[in-house]
Amino acid sequence: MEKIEAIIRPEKLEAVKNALAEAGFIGLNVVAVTGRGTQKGVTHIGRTGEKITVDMLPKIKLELVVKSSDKDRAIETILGSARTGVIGDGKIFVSPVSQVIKVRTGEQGEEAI
Amino acid sequence: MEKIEAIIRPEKLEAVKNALAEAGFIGLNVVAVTGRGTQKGVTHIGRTGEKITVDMLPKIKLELVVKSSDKDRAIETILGSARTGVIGDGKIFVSPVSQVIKVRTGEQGEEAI
Amino acid sequence: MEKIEAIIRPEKLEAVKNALAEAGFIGLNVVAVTGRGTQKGVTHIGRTGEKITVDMLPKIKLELVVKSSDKDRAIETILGSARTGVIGDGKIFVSPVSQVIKVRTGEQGEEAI
Amino acid sequence: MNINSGDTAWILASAAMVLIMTPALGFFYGGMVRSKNVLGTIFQSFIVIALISIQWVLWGYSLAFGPDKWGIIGGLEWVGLRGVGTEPNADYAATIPHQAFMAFQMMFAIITPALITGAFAERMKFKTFLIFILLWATFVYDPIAHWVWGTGGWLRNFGALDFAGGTVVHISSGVAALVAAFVFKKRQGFKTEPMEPHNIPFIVLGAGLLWFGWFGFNAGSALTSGALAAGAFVTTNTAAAMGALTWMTMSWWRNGKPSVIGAAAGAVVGLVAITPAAGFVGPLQAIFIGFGAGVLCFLAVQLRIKLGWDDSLDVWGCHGVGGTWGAIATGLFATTAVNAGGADGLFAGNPQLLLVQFAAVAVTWIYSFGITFLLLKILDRVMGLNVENEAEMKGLDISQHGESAYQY
Amino acid sequence: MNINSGDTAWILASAAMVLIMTPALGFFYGGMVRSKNVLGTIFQSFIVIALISIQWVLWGYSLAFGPDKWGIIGGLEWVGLRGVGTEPNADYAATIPHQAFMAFQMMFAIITPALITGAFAERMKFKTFLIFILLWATFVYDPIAHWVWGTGGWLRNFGALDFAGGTVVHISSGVAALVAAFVFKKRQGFKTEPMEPHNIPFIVLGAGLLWFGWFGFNAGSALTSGALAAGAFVTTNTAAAMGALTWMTMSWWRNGKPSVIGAAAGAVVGLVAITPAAGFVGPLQAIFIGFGAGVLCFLAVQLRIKLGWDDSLDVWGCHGVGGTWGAIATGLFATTAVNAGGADGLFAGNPQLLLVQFAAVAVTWIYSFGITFLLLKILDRVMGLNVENEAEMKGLDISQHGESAYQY
Amino acid sequence: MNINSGDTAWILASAAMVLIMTPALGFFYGGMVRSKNVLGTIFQSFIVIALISIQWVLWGYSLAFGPDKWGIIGGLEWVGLRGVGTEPNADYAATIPHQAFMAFQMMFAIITPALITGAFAERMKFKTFLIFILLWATFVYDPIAHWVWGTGGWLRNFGALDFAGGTVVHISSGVAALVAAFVFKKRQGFKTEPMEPHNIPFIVLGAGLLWFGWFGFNAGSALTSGALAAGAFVTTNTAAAMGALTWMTMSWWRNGKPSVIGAAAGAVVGLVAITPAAGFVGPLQAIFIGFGAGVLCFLAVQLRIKLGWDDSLDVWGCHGVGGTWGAIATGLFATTAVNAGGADGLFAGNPQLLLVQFAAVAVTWIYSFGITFLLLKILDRVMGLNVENEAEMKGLDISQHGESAYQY
Ligand SMILES: Nc1ncnc2c1ncn2[C@@H]1O[C@H](COP(=O)(O)OP(=O)(O)O)[C@@H](O)[C@H]1O
Ligand SMILES: Nc1ncnc2c1ncn2[C@@H]1O[C@H](COP(=O)(O)OP(=O)(O)O)[C@@H](O)[C@H]1O
Ligand SMILES: Nc1ncnc2c1ncn2[C@@H]1O[C@H](COP(=O)(O)OP(=O)(O)O)[C@@H](O)[C@H]1O
Repeated sequence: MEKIEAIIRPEKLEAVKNALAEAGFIGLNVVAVTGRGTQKGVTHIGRTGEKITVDMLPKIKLELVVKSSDKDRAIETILGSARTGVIGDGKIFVSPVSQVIKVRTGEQGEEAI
Repeated sequence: MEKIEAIIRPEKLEAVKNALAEAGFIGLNVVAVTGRGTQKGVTHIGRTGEKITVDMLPKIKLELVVKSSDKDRAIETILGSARTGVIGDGKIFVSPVSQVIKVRTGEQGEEAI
Repeated sequence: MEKIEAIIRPEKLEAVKNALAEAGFIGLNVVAVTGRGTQKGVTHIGRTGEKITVDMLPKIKLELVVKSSDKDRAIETILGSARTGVIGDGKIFVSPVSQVIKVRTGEQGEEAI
Repeated sequence: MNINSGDTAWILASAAMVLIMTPALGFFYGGMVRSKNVLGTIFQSFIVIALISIQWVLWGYSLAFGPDKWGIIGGLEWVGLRGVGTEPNADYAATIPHQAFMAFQMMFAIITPALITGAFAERMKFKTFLIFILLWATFVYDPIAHWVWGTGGWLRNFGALDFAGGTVVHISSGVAALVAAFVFKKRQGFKTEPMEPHNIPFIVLGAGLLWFGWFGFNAGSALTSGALAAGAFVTTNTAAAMGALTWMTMSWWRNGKPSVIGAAAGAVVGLVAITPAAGFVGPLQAIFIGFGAGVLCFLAVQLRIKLGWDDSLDVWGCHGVGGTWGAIATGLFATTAVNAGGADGLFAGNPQLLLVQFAAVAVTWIYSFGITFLLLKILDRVMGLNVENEAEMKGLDISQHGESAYQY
Repeated sequence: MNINSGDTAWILASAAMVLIMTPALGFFYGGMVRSKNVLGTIFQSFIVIALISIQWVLWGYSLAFGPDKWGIIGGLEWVGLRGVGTEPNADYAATIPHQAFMAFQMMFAIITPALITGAFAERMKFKTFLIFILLWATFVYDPIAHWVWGTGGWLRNFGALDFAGGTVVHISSGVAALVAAFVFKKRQGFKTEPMEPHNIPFIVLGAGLLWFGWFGFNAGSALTSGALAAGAFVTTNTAAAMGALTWMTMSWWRNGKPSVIGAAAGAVVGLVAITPAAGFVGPLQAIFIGFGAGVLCFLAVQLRIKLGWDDSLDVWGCHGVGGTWGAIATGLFATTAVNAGGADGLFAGNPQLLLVQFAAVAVTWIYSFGITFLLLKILDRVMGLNVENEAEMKGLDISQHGESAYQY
Repeated sequence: MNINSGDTAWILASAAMVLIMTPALGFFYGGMVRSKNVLGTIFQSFIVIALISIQWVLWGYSLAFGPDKWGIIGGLEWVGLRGVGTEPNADYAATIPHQAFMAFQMMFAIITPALITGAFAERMKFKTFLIFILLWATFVYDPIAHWVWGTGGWLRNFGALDFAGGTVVHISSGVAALVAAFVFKKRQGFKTEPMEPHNIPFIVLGAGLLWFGWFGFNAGSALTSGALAAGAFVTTNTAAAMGALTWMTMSWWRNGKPSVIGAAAGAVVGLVAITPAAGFVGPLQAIFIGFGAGVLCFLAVQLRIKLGWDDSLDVWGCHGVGGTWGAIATGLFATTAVNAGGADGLFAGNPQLLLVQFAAVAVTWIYSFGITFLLLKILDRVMGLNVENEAEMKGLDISQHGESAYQY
């Protein structure tokens, strides 16, 4: 099983979530993060007028664990719905998961996803 | 060493934390996430009366890194304290960790946990 | 490729972020977490006077994915800028990442980091 | 009878100031609850304004201040404000339009039931709540207001002093809160889970606006704009200040740190305690009354916790105990040197008044306790008081109103 | 002419109370927008206070209340407040300093354009906004105020009744809001993305302070402190209460839960509707007016959504429709039994007044619609109305002001 | 002497309005600090209300307004308000109860030390704070108030004009703030870490309520309800408006965007600057005074930063500089055409007054600077001013009060 972590634009969350649901990926988690990348940040003006460049931008991290066989389809789905083509679109990271357990039933493995 | 990520109900956080502490697992992190699963969401009523079904519910993600030999005990502890038997109890994901370092001392490996 | 997760003190975030940038590590994510460790918590006084010991303290989790060859340098950079020597300095966890994709371009692998 | 423009200006301004106290109370209470219940809590105050405004116009004012029947209730002659015009009514206030007096009194009728909402915060069914408030206003507030303030009211004739509502407002609601603490199911997790205030700045905002509005409450109760109003203004402020300092000090001594919430609560209990006495005592007595309120109410809250009562936001400890102390302190400190229209208390050589005050307190306690108990028990049977467990867990905001207070 | 100290006290207090309504409106609106736009929204109210305060002193007051020219506009004789001193002006208010009357009227001139800001919330360019407000105040508000309230104003001479601004304040701004909904580009994601209120307690705070301030608005419009003020105070409160209960009930019946935002909005529309009638009707009529406002405005909002107009915060549905209903209700319910200086309406046997009110409403609709349309179209061409897409996405707070409301 | 009900109504309402300014200040300041210090900041304002209310009743009022001793201080004859009854005191206000005057003045005595709290925000030990405020009120505020306003006070006899507290309130506190910036250790991370406001809506809320309350402050200082009050009302509003527009424009020009915080601060400095002049000038002069305040205070803040002083929330730049400008502007613009009881300034042909005003400003600067310096140095030695580093890092809320403002 694989964990897919996708860093996306906050404004794309609805689209990605819906696309994933259509593709059959219901289970997922969302975390609000702030991220730094090639995209430049936002400039705030401080109380006393100084410019404060915030190099971090609000992003959404989507986490979902999928069967290894579903991995590529899930990635395709995310890419298809999250891309705008402008800097700041984000990244997808995939890493192995050795065990999955459903708390309610204690089921393990792919059943539990 | 293994990383255990447990998605649990927010109202179970105290119980799980205490159970883990009793079982000797002190170190851990908590992140507020919102999650989607088989559990259906909450219905909000918008300002102008439209129903807004929020398919995401607030959940807690607990992260702890443990020695591989402690893994099963930690999982048991979480299962024992987080389960209600009702849909929405959450998931546990286990994944490998290759290296752990304690920032304060620079210690590495199982010592550092 | 490796994922480095560093739990650090919130007040060290600026320093660590800047040190990483200087060392060439621009891309990263930041999540606000609360953590428990050997450090004792804060005591609140409740509305009606009861003492509430909060065993969780606010921490920052920094996540960055780096080329395997850069891993040690990144860890050194974090250790160098996050350490205070006092309990509560945090931990660094390293885990394997099997795949990285840049959403904007679809590039894969080390290119995509 | 001539309308005096200065008196009218002061009473209208006072009525507006008392109106703002009820939303202020909503924030005072709303800051104290968990964030999932903040709307439910603020709204219980807000909607009471609407509900009682209509009740008062339709029948409440008539029951409370209408032509007396046997000393215990006003008649229905003034239902729908029939005959309540802009000519002054000399029985109540000879220099202002009758409707100005009515409106000023309305604000008291509004805030009193709103005070109770702190007792069952975070758990009451909204539908039952609406009915309860209507019944309580009609069967508890209106009669007591009549007894104490209505022309011909028996406690008034009996000689009980209550300048701005120690018995009518604070004891009646504080005791009702105690009953609620007994009759309602406790909140899930009471005494085992932390239920800390989610927004303390809101508590301070509420306290600040309450302090502001209380000048209308107490100094407005002079019903004229002159010496009496000025005196009541000063005692009000002084007792509030002393209450805040006292509670802050108590919390410092007991818990090691001076509490912000404590000081806010202390100001409120100082205001509560001075309410019945405001126009009958001087500033130095007010210091003592504020001090007593700070000490007694602080201890009452501790006691309440020890006894395990779930009076969610300590309405009894603040209003019940503070109002009782204030009514008795009026019997101790009142002096005709301050207000010739009042009476002398114990320290001015008249122990009689103290007894009268005790009696008035006792009567208010018993009546409010009994009727509130009855009303709540009946409503529990008929409609249910507590929300379902699931709804309580989700919070009142979503479960009762379908709304969520904050989206960041 | 003698200054009456009581009348002056009431008008000054009222002016201060009306002033606080504009920041209150900022919170009422600011709570309704998404958190990235809260500063932009609150600020549009706040800065209007500053802008119009200066405009009014320099030329606005003169245009609205200065010596009449042909019934349609005040002359420039009072520019810079020349000749507007502290002596009473008997044409407007014989017992208070002329400057007190001017200041009281200023607060109306301030809040009216601020009301419109809800219509284009979350998307207007700040620079264009400033110009728009100045032009609108000068070319829409000042003339209409002159017609209805100025000595010699043609609608006033025509016999139209508007106690505290149903046409002048609410219809003029509500209709301007409708025009804005037509002329502005819709917000990105309108009808497809949720755009829910980010802080409902702020909405209630705003509504509470608006209710408080409205006593100054309506009861202050008596311009004396006596019977008329007291009567207006009571009708104001009653209509607000009934509006809140009605909208809450409508939302309960339609959506299954009693809405907190709905009750807050309901109070506001009750206040809007009673505004033109406050000094001409009694409390029971006020109940009916508040009820009508709750029903009609609730339905207007539903209609607006169905028609897909992006009036961001429903200014038209609340102020346009509520003000129209109030003006017409004045024609129905007004009675000289309440106010000998007013007129009898339909139910007091005078259908004539109703026609006059209809005419006044129609004229205000047409004039505000036309001029607002012109102004917005020109400004759109010259400076642009909507912020860029990117700026809208980031939110007004950062894009227009470089500030971010919350840092936790 | 007869009490005038209208005058009394206005002064009581004004006193209540000034009271609300101090919690408002708490929000204005509290919004500007980081979220870990919001309670500590709001509370420093809130508890000052309590502390000074008691100090004023016990000895403060007597020192400030009691029977004069050698022109420099009031005697102890009025300690505990002995002899301060409800009969008017013609020396101060012949038509209102003496206690009403006392209460109105109390509100000034409260807000003045509260203003200073912005200077050492985010770092002062609470215990030392309480002592400091008591000492400062007694040794700085009370004497200066006596000099300027007390019967027989030497600055008053000297001919200095200060309508509502330019020297007494704003210079005294603004200069004390400067001293604090020098004596306190700087905040950790000052100039290296961002310390941005955590809740800008709170800043606007505070500014809105301050604006509202300032009508009581300035127009109430007429001590009667008539021409003078109306005039002061208008100048107050006008200067506030112009201050807001000016600061907003300055920030726009310097930083590329119109700042919301800037407009809020601008309104406040406009109010500060008009305070001494409010009853002596007309509306057009008020525009100029507000404009000057906006420009000068904006520049003062820039200067303060360049010089690296840690006046946390710019109390000196706003109140010290604004108050100084206002006092001098009074010497420029005052005219007996507006207020026969005042004096003519430079532009009315009397350069003398300007010199007097300069002298009064200098005296106030020197006295406040010197005594505040002494007090702070002694307290630093005896109790310590700054909290420990660790406590500062955790924030005042937890370290000083054991409470945490928000739980979501
Ligand atoms: N090496 C990395 N490790 C973790 N997160 C990263 C990394 N690089 C980028 N990110 C995340 O991806 C987001 C978008 O990256 P950015 O470089 O701005 O856009 P793009 O991928 O389109 O060039 C960043 O804000 C950050 O949250
Ligand atoms: N495939 C998944 N990947 C990541 N998180 C998941 C996944 N499936 C479920 N979750 C998380 O677990 C929570 C509970 O899952 P749910 O299906 O509602 O309950 P249950 O496990 O009792 O059937 C979800 O809200 C979500 O946070
Ligand atoms: N086993 C663990 N798994 C996950 N996070 C941990 C673990 N141990 C510690 N942490 C995180 O590291 C933080 C610092 O740890 P702590 O033990 O207090 O300090 P130190 O490492 O200096 O002894 C904790 O607050 C927690 O967030």
